[in-house]
Amino acid sequence: MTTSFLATDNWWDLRDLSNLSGAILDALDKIAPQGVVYVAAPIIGFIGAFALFTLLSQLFIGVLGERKIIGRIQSRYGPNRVGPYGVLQPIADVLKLLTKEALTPSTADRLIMYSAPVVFVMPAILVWAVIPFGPNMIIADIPISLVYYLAVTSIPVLVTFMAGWSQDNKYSLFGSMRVVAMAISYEVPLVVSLLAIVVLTETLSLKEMVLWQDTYNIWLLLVQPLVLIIFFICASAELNRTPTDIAEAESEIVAGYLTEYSGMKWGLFYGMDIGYALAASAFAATVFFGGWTLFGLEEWVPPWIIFILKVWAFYFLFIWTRGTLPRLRIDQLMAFSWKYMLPIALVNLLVVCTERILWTDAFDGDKPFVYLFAIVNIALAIALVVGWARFVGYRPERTPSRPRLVREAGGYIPVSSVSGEGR
Amino acid sequence: MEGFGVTVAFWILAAFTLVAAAGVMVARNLLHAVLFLVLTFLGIAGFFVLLSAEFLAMAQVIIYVGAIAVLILFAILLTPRSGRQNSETRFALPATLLAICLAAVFIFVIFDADWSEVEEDPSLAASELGEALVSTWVVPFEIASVLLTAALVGAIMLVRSPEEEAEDALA
Amino acid sequence: MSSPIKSEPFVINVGPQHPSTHGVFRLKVTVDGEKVVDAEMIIGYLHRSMEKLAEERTYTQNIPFTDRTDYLSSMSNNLGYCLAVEKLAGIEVPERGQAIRVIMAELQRLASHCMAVGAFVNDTGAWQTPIMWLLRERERILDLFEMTCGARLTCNYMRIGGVAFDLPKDFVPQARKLIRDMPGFIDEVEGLLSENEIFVARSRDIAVIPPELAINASLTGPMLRGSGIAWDIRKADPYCGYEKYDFAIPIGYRGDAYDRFIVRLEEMRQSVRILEQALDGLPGGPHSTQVPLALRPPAGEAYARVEGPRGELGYYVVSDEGPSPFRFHIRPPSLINLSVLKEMTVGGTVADAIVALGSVDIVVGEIDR
Amino acid sequence: MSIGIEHFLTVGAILFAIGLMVALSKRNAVGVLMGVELMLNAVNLTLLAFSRFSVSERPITGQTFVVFVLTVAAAEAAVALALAVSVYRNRETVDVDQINLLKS
Repeated sequence: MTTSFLATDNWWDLRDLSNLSGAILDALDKIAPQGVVYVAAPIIGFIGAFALFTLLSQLFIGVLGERKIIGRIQSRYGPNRVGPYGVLQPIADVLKLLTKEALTPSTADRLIMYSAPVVFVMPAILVWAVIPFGPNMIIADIPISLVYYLAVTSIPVLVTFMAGWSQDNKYSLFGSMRVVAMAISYEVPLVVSLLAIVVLTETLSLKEMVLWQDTYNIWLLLVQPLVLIIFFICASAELNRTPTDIAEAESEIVAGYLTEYSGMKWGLFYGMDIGYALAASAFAATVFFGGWTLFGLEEWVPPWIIFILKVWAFYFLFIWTRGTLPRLRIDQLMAFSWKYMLPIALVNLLVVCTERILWTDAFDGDKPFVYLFAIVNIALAIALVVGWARFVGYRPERTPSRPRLVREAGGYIPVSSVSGEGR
Repeated sequence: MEGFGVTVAFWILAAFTLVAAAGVMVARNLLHAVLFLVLTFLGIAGFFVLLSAEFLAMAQVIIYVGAIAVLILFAILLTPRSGRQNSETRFALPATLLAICLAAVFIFVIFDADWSEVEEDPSLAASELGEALVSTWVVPFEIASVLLTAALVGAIMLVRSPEEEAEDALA
Repeated sequence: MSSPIKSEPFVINVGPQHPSTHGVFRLKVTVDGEKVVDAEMIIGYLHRSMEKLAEERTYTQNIPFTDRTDYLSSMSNNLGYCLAVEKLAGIEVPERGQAIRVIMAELQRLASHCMAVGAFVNDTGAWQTPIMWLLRERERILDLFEMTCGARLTCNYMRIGGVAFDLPKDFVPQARKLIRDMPGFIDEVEGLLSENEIFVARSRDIAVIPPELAINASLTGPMLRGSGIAWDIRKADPYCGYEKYDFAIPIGYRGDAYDRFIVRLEEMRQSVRILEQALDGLPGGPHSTQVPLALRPPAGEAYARVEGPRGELGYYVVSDEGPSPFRFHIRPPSLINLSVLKEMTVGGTVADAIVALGSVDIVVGEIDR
Repeated sequence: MSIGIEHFLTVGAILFAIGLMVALSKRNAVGVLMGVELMLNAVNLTLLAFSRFSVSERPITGQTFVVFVLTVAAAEAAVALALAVSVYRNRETVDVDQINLLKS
């Protein structure tokens, strides 16, 4: 390992929790029959990654934090009645959902409708297997974890379709048709843009990417700003977060594919939506924000705490856009994916490939060239985004954003007429 | 392949995949059949992992579960409700017989042949696959990309409605 | 080869229970994919027979009914009804009463436009933030109403011959504070939305009403002005001394949903201007003339119209010298503005239909009465 | 008990047979397509089994073939589904028994 990580191998060194789990597993191996360890290891990993981090984050950052922050954005208090500062609100919500009757329409396809929320939970848990919380804190350190992430996060699309179709409700069917069309469109620029990262770092492993960023002392956010933007937009589209939440567009199709769900069946969808958003944040924190490293600070502060804070910070972006932006229409979203993001991602990929070849062949992989590439890529990102927007921008007949003013009541005043007061 | 884990995993996967594949045959509702098909794809991906082709397993999930299954579902939704049952034509019985005969022949051949096996895992990394694709197999690779483009264009041309064609002719 | 078959027509009921119908209104949309091919309005879920009920009550007792037609602009409704009865009975309103009426009507316009803009932006999918901001300011206006007459929504403040009570002592300073903050606040909303690329993409060129259609469908209010027609009852047929105030009529360019949005925002600015002038020139004297409780206007008919927040709000009263109106009719602007909904929605997508509906700014209580 | 190449090939053979059965007997064009997809998957499994177990200089070849099969499967699915939609639009059916314009 190339990192200068200082954690010792002592089980009590909480800077690396894998020491603790390793100690537990070693002890178990001695006393328990053979094979138990194989069962125990994923369970410990699950408890560590999912139960301790994801569930708590989901409840207190995803549910409470999101509602609090959106409350602040909307100049109101968030939940503040249950417990001090409302911290027990998520638990009250869960209790309420559990005691609520889960209605099923009589014409629904019961098997699919009941299994959809359950199947929806599974990928949300599976994603966390490859997220590196620390140098050794990965449940499954597989060499192709980036592809694994993409594969696992493509399953929910199918589940939302199952959910929407099974209810025999027109709103749900509409919602799931939209999800399917949109998710396929957004998968393409997402994969193409992430390919640029893979070309640059020459690895498919998330852990190796963190180590790459640590080696070159720069976050990929700076080397590949365009990819971060595309990733963020595509992730919001696949997660149905607000600028792109056409699948559950409340003002149009009531709740989209969740219309007939109630009680904890709905609660699973809601909770796991947050789980996926957290997973996307974790992925972004790993790939773009240096994962568990923080320029040497990880030697003193437990790296998993740094990582979790980064995840929450990125999750804030999701909350922020949700509280600010209106929703796009489906044809606009599709056009945005195919006409804007895909060409930009392709150009970016081309440039990164060129840089990579130059770097390997002409510059012998020298470290300072990464900084040169960073400058070039930031300039390229700005130029591409601005230039492309100018080139194929959404240009309706541009009328001013202030109305004309007239003094006297009268008939129709054509736009060309100069009688208006105008500003 | 030795080992308790591998053996158990194989039998579980085999049962899972084949039952799901049989589900595609027997499901009465076309949408249920598609969901069984997805389970089959996932089982196959599990086999790929077992055969130490992790990259292809993930590609299988992305392409089959994430794209092809979704595409099939979309096509079903575009056709009417009446076309959503998964019934058989009058060829059902001959087809079944043919399939059973074929499977019997295959299995006989498989167990009769003397396979030369390597025991150690060749453990191929994803980068080796990439290198093979752009060195030895670069011509088929390019042809495949042309095929994909052709399929893309063809699919778009096929589903265009006459109104859209008229609009494009005007434009 | 037979002619190509379209995909199945798909009928979606938007409403009567739907998040964006602003009440119990039903829109039966026939869609082909995402495209709307037909739209049918079904109204009457909130019918309370107000016009008939009013024939059984005295003229003064009818004022609370007018609160409950358009519950988002009760002051304007009060005003329209009182003007009609005053016209019928030939009653003069003192200067102060008229000024207070103008202040209240303009505050009501501000409050109603806050709601209209907020709900419209909510329909485009902004997750509650703009409406929360706008409701915050609306609360302050409603506080002023509560301070004056004790009610926030259904004010029942105007009386035949003036207003029910004089303004409370600290109304004027509070109102001045409000109108001092208001322009900055409108700028804030404008900064959030007017140049927002997504909002513009969602509302520009959506639900366009050409000027001919707007006139032929007898649209009024921001809907008409959004299509570029300079028409405002306050200018065309002044009442309550509106001719004394200096203000302008904002008109749009193309008649799309975005134009209606900017026209509403600009109307809020103009209302602030009128409020400033009205508060500065608030005359003394009585706030109301004495009118007999059992008013029996001479036989005849009267139609009075005011520029409500949604358009021309007309009240038609016929008297047969009895203590209650012989015939009582309301011209609700929402209903008539809604009549072009089909023209606005057909050809667009479902999402556009919702935006079109939001840009009409309907109040179902007024449509069904 | 050890798992050898026979086991994987057997699973592949049975899967192929089921796929063939589905493809030959289904009335719905989309059902036929699903059968073809099953067969392609069976072939993929077989190819990978050979790639893993055979004695070869270049074991990667099997994986390469799988990549091509995946590509062809994607292209085939796109075109076949477009055909199904197009046939439905023109003939109002996706029943393969009734798509018989060429029959005299």
